[in-house]
Amino acid sequence: MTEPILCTPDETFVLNLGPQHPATHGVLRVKLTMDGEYIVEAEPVLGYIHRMHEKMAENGTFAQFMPNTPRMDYLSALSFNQGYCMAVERAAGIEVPERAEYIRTITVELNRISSHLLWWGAFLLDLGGFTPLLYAFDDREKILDLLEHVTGSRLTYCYYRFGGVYNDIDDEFTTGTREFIKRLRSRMPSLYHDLVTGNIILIKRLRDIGHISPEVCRKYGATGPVLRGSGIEYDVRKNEPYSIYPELDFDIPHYPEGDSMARYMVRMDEIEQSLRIIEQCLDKLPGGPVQAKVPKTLKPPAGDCYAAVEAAKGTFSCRLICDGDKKPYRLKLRSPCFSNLSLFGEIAEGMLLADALAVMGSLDLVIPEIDR
Amino acid sequence: MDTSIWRPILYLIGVMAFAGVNAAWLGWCERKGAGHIQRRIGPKEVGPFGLLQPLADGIKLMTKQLLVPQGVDGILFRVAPVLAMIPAITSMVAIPFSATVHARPIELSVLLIFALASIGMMAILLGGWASNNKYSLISAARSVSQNVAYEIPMLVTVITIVMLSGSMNLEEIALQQQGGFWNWYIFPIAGQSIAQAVIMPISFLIFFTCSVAETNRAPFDMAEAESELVAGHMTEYGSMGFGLFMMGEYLNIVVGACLTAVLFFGGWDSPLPFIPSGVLWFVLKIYLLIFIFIWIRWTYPRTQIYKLLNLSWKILIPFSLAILLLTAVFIKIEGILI
Amino acid sequence: MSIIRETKWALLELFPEQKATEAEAEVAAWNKILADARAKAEAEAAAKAKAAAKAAEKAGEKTEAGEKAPEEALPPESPPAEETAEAEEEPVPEMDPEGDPPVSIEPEGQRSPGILVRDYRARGVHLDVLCSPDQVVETAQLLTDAGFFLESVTGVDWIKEEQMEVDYDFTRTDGPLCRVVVRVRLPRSAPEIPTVSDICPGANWHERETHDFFGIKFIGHPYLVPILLPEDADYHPLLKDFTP
Amino acid sequence: MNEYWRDILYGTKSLFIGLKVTGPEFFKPVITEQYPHFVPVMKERFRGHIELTRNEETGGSNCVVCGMCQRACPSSCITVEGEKPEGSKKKVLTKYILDFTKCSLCGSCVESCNFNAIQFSKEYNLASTNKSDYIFDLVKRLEEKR
Repeated sequence: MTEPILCTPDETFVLNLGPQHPATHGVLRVKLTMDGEYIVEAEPVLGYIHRMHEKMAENGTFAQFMPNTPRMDYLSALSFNQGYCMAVERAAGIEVPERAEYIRTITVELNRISSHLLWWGAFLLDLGGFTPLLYAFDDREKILDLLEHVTGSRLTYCYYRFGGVYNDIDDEFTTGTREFIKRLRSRMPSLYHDLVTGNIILIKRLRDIGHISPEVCRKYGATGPVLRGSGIEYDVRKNEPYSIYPELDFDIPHYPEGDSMARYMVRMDEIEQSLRIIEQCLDKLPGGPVQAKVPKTLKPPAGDCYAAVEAAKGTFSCRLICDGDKKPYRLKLRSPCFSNLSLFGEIAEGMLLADALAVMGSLDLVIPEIDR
Repeated sequence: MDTSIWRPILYLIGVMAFAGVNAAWLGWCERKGAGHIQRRIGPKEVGPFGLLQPLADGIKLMTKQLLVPQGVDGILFRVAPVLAMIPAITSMVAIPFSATVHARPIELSVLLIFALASIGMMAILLGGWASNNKYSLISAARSVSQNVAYEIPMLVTVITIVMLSGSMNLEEIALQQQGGFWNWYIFPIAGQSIAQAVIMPISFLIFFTCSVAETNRAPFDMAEAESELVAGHMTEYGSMGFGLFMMGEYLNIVVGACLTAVLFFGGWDSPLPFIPSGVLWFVLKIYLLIFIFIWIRWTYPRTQIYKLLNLSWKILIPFSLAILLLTAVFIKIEGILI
Repeated sequence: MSIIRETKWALLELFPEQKATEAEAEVAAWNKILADARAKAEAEAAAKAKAAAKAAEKAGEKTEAGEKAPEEALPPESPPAEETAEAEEEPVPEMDPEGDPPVSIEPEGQRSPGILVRDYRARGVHLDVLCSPDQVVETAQLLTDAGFFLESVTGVDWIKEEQMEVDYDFTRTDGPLCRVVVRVRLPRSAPEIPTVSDICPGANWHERETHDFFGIKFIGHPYLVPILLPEDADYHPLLKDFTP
Repeated sequence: MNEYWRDILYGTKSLFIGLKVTGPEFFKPVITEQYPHFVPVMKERFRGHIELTRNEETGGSNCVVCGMCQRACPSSCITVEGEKPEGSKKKVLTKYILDFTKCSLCGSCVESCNFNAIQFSKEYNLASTNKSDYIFDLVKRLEEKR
């Protein structure tokens, strides 16, 4: 392999990648110090879409912050919805009915698949393959239709409520979901794996590129597929079971290689696992109410609590501090990509520009979620 | 040879029209092709099937201001797009469309086309350098190394063909392949030894790969590399400057397809002897090849510059040299045997 | 041994006072448990002695086991958790040496530095550590060495108490779950705290963010410039008295 | 060396497989919705901007001007005003302004309403170059609908 020959600082130049660049998926800016095509130093510059969600939370009631959560990670909005709901439910001691938990799991897993599908398409777009994006969108469209049917919106779902969900699901949704599972399973081998996963160009571009060791992950607090791509079997759904996940049978895909290909494979396998989870939930779906009795104005007792969920990109957690008022005293939102991106500076050193962009794509960044 | 003044003028008009129409409508073909591969329609609003879309695009590009950013090398910046077009059009002169439709029979037409193709690369180099943009500069550097790497295997495979045909005249090469598809150099069952027939498809693959790389098409679009270099050498270009680059790219594809058709698919020869040969066959072949170009572009992800160079230096060049050697041996053996 | 208990005792190194009292309490609890167990065994033995000779034999064994334990529980200096773990194999109802430590009682009023064991179901964390600013680096080091990673850093503005709080959330990726929150209280007028970014590089951005939002200075931080706010921002929006 | 040959063989094969996957797709029917020519029907639960529910009996609105929606709205884009006519116990709605520029379509208002007075519309073709077009007077809209 070619080893980068790093030269003296006065021979380098600074390349501003972004805030508007086709590969940064939004308004991320990476200040690259380059030596020819090699990166000497990479410094992500954030904050271009910072909206101060945490202050907004302090200014409204608990329920009023709800519509903000999907706006952070608009690709797996329901995970964020769930994380916030869980924090408030924990603080206020609300029990969620079983059926609501099942519905939450089904929808959140559908959302995870749609997020991974979009990532897959966008990642291939980073690598210069345009067609897979459209194939992924074809399948994703089915999920969006299903979720629109129950939640009423297509992207920034605000579907969960403290103590349940907004609306019950119906037969049309369950049959539609089953059809979708069948359809995606039939499409996965050819359109996804034959076309892309097995492609020699993709393999050559991803294998042994962007190696992230488990130590680096731990140092920077990386979670989600990035961590699992480094061989650590950590998933909040298994390690810190919430909702009905302990009752479900699913695996945590993890690959020890730690390169971009491992992260790619983790996500592809996760789609399959999510399908399994949805299938089990649909089989087990109990009856009953979907919303617990919750006072209209919520006033959790003073104190703080913590809740973490596995979003599509990693651990999303909320630290909620209440002072007995109807507004949160402080809400800290720990978004996964913020930590996942923070290791980029370290791994990008000495990498080719093209590889660095591939690695950045493999981290699956959603900028509004980083900037919050 | 007909020395009437009308012949050059007619051919000039003919070649220009062919080049112009192709340069404009291949964009439409590409968009339609991409659309259908991706299960969508592609352009459809302007004219029937969106056929007038290139016209609309052209009008739009022409009415825009040709912006020359501050700090660029003014002359080179303006020359580069023109340089992208000229060699491609000029190459058309040497291409035999059929036994009769031929602008100018040139003895060394193969050499001429390759010489012109190298000038085409200069356009990217100049455009990238003159733009005073870091992305463009990287693109320029990439395109040079890429073109150097891929011209070698391409020329070596062409030498194989030249050895088989004994001529560097494209017309002569095409004439040698007349009389049915088994005479074509892609799969020359007749006329050559069987062993030759086995290695020629590999030779074709090498040549085709190289022509994809030479024309800067995906998956080898290192120079443009949208998701890395924004638009590479075209980043700073707007209006017709950009338009000319695009047209140059499509014309290069046409030239590449023409060359492939002549070298490997018997030029204007019909696949079966009882069907009359003619210019239509040639056009059909080049459009089929262009469709493959489009098909490839919308199937694969982009390679990375070092992988690309590895492919050339470690795989294509050794293989093409081996084929060249084998061909020489086969020809010699045949000579001894007969 | 339970990871929570292990971590708790590891962290108690930082709080010698609490460690001493906890150790005492632990020993006392253990002595009580053992005494109970012995009493129970004796009672059983007595009850069973009336019955067949076989039963009497079994009761004798139990008494033996009971007698062995108090000797080991005696020296209070050594970490009681370890010693108690070895001490008894009999199931103990109140305090399980293999299990999680009991939930601490919420202290009244201002909390003094130390470790509280929290009810995970209600709070989402297992251990709640309050330490002084100069202990935070040591704490982070201890936790990192124990296999924890830093999940997030955040601040809280307690304007009524004229204090600022910095929270560090630690968790681990392997084995059983244990979430630790480390809190540090700082005076609101001059919030300064040493950085932990050289121990956990991931803290770098989190600390920058906290500095953005609260104006808390992380001493020794390599690059404390605004990360989410504009680079020329001189305001701290999450302060409770912030007006735009 | 072994890897070298495997790469070449496997690589060539995988490239042809790729072409084999995309090739047939070229001839399959398109799946995209030709939007302006074919207008999709919105789902039953689609959350458009809100509108006032028409009371079948009175033909007016169900709203009692309790102001719950106004309070529930996270972005305070609802302004409700009402007055008490002489001799009536109930308030009557006079003004219901929705500032759609701020609305995030969360549906908190509809949820908070105890009188079934507001519902989601199915409108989604909302585009304008003028900001004031998005200040909806829902009372007027209700009357227009009638």
